[in-house]
Amino acid sequence: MSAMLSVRDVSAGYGGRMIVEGVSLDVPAGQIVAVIGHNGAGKSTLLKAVFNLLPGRRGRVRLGDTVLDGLAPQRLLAAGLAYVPQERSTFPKLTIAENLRMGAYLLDDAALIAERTERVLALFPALRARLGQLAGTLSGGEQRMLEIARTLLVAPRAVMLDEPSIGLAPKMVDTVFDTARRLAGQGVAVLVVEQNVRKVLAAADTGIVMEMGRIVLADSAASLRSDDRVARLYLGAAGRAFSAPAHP
Amino acid sequence: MRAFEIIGGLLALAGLWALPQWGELSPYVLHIATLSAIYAIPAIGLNLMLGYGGLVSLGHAGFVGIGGYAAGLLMVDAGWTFWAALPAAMLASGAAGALVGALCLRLRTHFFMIVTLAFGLILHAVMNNWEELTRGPVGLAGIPRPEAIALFGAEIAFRRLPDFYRLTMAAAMAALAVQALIVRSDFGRMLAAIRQDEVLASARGVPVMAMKVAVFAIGSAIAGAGGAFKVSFLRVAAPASFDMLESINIVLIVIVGGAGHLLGPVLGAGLFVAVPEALRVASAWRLVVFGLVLVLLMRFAPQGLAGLAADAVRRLRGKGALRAPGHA
Amino acid sequence: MTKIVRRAALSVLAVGAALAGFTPIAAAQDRVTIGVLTALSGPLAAPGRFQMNGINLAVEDANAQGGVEIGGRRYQVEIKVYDTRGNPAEGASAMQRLTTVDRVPVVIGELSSGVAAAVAPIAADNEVPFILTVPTGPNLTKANNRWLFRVNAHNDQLSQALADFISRQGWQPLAYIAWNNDAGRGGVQSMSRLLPQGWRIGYTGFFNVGEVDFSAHVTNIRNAGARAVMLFMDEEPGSLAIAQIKAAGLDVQLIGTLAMGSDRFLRRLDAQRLNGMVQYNAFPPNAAVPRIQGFSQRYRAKFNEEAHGFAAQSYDGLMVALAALRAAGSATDARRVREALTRIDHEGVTGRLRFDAEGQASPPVYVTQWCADGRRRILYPADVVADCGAG
Amino acid sequence: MSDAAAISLAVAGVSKSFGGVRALADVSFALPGPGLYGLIGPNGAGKTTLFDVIAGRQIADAGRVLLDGRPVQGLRPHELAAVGLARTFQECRIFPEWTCLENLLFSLRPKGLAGALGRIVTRRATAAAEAIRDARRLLALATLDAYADMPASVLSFGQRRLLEIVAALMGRPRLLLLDEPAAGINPGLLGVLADLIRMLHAERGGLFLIVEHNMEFIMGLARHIVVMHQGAVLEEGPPAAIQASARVIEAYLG
Amino acid sequence: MLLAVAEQVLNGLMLGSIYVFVALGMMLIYGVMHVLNFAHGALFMLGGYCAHLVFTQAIGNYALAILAAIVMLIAVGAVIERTVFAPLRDNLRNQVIASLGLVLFIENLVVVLWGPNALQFRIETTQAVVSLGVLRFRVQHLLIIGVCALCVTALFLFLQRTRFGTAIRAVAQNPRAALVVGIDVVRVHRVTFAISMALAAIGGALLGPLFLLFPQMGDLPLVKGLAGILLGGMGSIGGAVVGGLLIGVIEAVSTLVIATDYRDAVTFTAIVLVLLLRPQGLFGVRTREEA
Repeated sequence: MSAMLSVRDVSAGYGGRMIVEGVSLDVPAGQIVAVIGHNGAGKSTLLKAVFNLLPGRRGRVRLGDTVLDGLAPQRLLAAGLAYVPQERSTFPKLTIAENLRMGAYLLDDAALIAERTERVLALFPALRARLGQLAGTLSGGEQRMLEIARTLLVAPRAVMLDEPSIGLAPKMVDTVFDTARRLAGQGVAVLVVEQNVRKVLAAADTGIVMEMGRIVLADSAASLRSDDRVARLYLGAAGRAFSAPAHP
Repeated sequence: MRAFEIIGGLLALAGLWALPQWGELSPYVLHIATLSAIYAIPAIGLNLMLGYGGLVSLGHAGFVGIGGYAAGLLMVDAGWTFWAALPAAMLASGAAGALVGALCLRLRTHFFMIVTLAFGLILHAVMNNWEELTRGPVGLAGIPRPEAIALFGAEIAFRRLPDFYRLTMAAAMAALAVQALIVRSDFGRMLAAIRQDEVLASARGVPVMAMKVAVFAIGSAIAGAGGAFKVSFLRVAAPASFDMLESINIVLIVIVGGAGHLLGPVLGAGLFVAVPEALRVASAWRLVVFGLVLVLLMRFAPQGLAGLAADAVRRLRGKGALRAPGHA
Repeated sequence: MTKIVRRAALSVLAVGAALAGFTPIAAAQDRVTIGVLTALSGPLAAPGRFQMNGINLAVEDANAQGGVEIGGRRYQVEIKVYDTRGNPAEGASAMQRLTTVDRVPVVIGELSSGVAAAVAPIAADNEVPFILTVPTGPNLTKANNRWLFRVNAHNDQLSQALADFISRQGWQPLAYIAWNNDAGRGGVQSMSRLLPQGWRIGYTGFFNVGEVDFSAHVTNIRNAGARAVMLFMDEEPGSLAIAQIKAAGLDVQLIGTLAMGSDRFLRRLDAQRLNGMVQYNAFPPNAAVPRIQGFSQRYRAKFNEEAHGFAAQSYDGLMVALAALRAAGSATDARRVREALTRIDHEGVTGRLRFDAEGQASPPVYVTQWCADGRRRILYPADVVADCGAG
Repeated sequence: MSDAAAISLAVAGVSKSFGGVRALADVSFALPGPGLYGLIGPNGAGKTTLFDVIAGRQIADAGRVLLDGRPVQGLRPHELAAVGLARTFQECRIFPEWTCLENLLFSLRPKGLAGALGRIVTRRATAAAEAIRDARRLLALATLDAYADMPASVLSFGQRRLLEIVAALMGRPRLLLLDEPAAGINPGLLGVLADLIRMLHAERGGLFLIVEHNMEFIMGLARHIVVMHQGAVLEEGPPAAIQASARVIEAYLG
Repeated sequence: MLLAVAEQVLNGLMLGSIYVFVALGMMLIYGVMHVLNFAHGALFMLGGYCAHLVFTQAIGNYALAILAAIVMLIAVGAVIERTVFAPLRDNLRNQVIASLGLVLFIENLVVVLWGPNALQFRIETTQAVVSLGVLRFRVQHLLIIGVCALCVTALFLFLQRTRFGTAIRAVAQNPRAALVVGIDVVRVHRVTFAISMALAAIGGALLGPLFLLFPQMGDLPLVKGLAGILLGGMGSIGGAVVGGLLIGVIEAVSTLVIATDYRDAVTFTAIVLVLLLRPQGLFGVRTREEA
């Protein structure tokens, strides 16, 4: 299986404390890979490490044939790797149009931008009607849409989503995962970190379980859904199931 | 370790007390030490507000000035003794602090900063312009040093520098002790709660506004005491002693010394008075160098001198467990 | 590691060497050091520059004549200059250092009356005489401080002649624009006290040091219908104030102080704008008096500008100090220097200087007026009245 | 402080706007006695705003909040805390510089300015041994016992959330407002969290009102649920009824 | 009286324009980098001195001298940004103290290099007096107001209409998100600092010829500019402009009725009152909680 996004032996942490240790994974084009795990298992840190936001990261990251190690975020984006962080990343006092324009910040070709914006708006019709509105007036779910839509303007080859469903009402959560599916449908490699295990495993092709900064289990999403351990640990079955504290 | 600190503290105290007796020590050194103590007192007041309460006031010198003028006028015009004028000065500054605090504490950080700066400017304008009361820019001259007192049969004449030095040193120590007591009291814990998270503190039942006004008043009262000592030391209360630059200097002392550290204001005041004095030989370059020293200090000792000292102590004791939380 | 240590050591040495460069290297010959307080920084640094010019010139003159002879030995004269920044506490520390570390026998200088009030008691504590050369607050020498002397005239002395002049001319209503500091407020107080009872004052406006826009005052003066405007400030804001008054087309008599003394001032303005302005002065640089002419020439030769009153006063301050040292016969005994000062009778460039019981000298005060060609005439006192070019 | 066994909360006609946007429009409901209550609704339905109004952080434009039948709208947060209200925050707030134990014990400090000024230079003798025992037990229940003496800043988000909840409970509140306690908590821990809340409620009594997005969690926990939609109450009732309500499904569950 | 008011309003607009130059520069840096730069007044002063240096020593053309001053100040600003402010990012308190250290450094360095006495910066062409009815103003007055309007318009268009300008606003609102969409945040910071320095240079070079150049000439505009920012509501360009102008006008007009020695006190009392009634400033919106 040829991977679009390939992560090898990545380790990272804050201030000398390792939170992710020696993680390797592959995301093929057109597929969704979901990373699940407890709080503090290092899922979000993994995405930040891949996107080169943490100093002192070790390991190698490749996108297609491009080696991404040591590139600044804007170079990563130019190479085709997009990242939607967990916390809000819209610009609340810019209009939606301006937010989209910022999504295409790295592009210079006006015609190309116009064409891609058109495509994106076709995909997210709800945004078209409100182009002149400030992004801050959108609901949380709509802002999440805008964030994802925005990344499409650079025509990424891979997208990383960090907890896209956090703080969203159930109805919106489904919409977000539908969007992720549509992304994959366009041939994009999608790496998603998520708390909502049930929903994300329903949408993903592959699931990866992280604990204490390492991968402990990787399998197809379908088989993980029926895995006892996963059910017990993450799908809300009863029992005192705390893993050891994340980082003492 | 506690015992080590206490013994060290006592030794330092004894050393400071005996300073005037050390051989042919120049009065200049005593003068500088006295001035440092006089700067340390309002800085301690501001440290309570800024370091422990998170209130960055840029008008502190105004409250030092209220105390200074209150004490000076009571002594010169009403013939009070220093000992009676001192508490009156603290009362005046404290009341003014409570009033100003109640007015401007509703404002958020930067707005609060600028509004306190505005109050500092207004107070300075009043000191400078209300000539009938304050004697205007030339200042209120003829303020006496504290009256001599008899202690165990020996007369302590504060007129003389060594005794005045001991008095201000004792006053600074007293302010330091009050600061330590407040910081460690229940009041101090509530203050610490406010500094960490105002919203949460309020939800936990801390009357945030009232606490802030209280700490503003206390900080101002301590500043007022500093003012009384300052005018008695200089024997003149002039508006130039309480201008905006002076307010900024006190903030500088607190932060350079290490805001939120008990000893920060003392270290800061020492540095602030001593470095420019040491640089007198540099003549016109003096303040150029001093400015550079400040920039470098902030760049390489962001926690201030007290933070630097704490780090050094921790390193000496070996591995430093956890970093002192907070105070960023 | 060693590299870092070496680099650190080198930089310490470099800084040390740099600092050492500022302190005079001790030489074989005997030296007497006079303490000087002035403002090298802060808002008073500009007048401080004139003060230092006068003092430096005095040192140069004294040493050119082989130094000063004290008790049968010749001493080279040196000065130790400390900055007070216009801050009372700074001044107090500087005075403490001069008198107890540097152990100078006499201190001269200072600009601000507020600083002087904090500094003078320290001179008294340490029993070192202190000679003021610029501050004009009348109360300074009335504080019963035996160690304080002043060579320059204070506000009441300065204002006396001009007040007479103004009242004779009938210039009322009179307006003031003054610095909101000791010089400005003190000047207004003295002048108002010395003008005849009930003299109409149309407007009094104070401005803070550093302010440069006088339009508000100009508007108010026009509204008050003032016939004359008196400016208590030094030449820098003064030039702006006059320019703004003239630009607004106000037809008023301008009245100034000695702080607006030199042709630096004139260079900022067209002579036309100054035409007719009267001012009190301690040192009319072009007067046909030998001591004045001599000083003016030496000053111009060294600094390439017209001599400033502050410079002349400060020159005299240092010369008076030297005369006292000479008379005391000691380069170290400050008590004897003080004694000598009380009896001093010095012919200075600003006039004959003797101190009264309060330590105040009474140098002559002049009233001068600017002519259309940018020169000055002397209107007062009667014995030196002179026409354009000799003021 | 009156008894936790007899507490009631009622909201009557509360409205609140921010710059023309109507966040709450005439919200009314009554929670008649102690128990576990849920408050759900889509994003932007006004749940947190309502919490802020009840807890005194926001002042309603109109309407009343009744605690034990007494109006308390307009009281400030610390005054409400004094009558037995505690809350947690959606964004999770703790005192990061203090240890977990100190975070809990702070809930017991003397409050009010008079009390504070009275203790301006004194420290209450170390907290009663009983209180410390209670605090340690709560920490153990929240699986935070290992962190009792560490600064709270070292905790992960989920752990902070647990700390926040037990710290709020430490003061034995009569009315506890929990804002999304399950957000950011591992699904695997949700059962434990629900047990913890249920147990502490059984032990200490009082009225717990819980804002939550996680349906499974809240349906299993609360005995009565209020559903908000677009700033108003859409439906009210026991979980089963809510799950069956067509209006709720239409507006929310989808 | 009406005449006097008109005169003072125009005067206030001129003074206010100077404050706007300072306020805008400080606001941009604060909004984008969260740096409260108290050295801005000293840099403003340095701009005036640089223009004077070039004008008297090199070219003698006012416009070119201003351009040269802009270039010089941008260079100085780049050094300061890289050595002081960038390393102290996210530490507002230390930045403030460091910037106060810079004030001492710059002002006293100017005293050492140029001397403490004021310099005259005379541009003959702008000394001319124009009459507006009975009122007379110097060309320089009108030049200041005009250039200020020009700069504000240009800045506004740049921020609203260009990609980089939008990126600057984006960084101000959400720097982490800016990183994610590929904006070079460091570059945005540097460009913002450069714009701010250019505004300071223009302001200093414009004020110099009207009055005098002296080492403390930036102190008052700094305080007033800061007040203007707050009056307008921190974080809004329009607010900084209106706030700065308003301060100028308030202080000029107030002198007609209140003694001038309380001029600054009056201005600041007005600000205190406004802030007490409207704590977020005239145009501010309450958004993020500031730590």
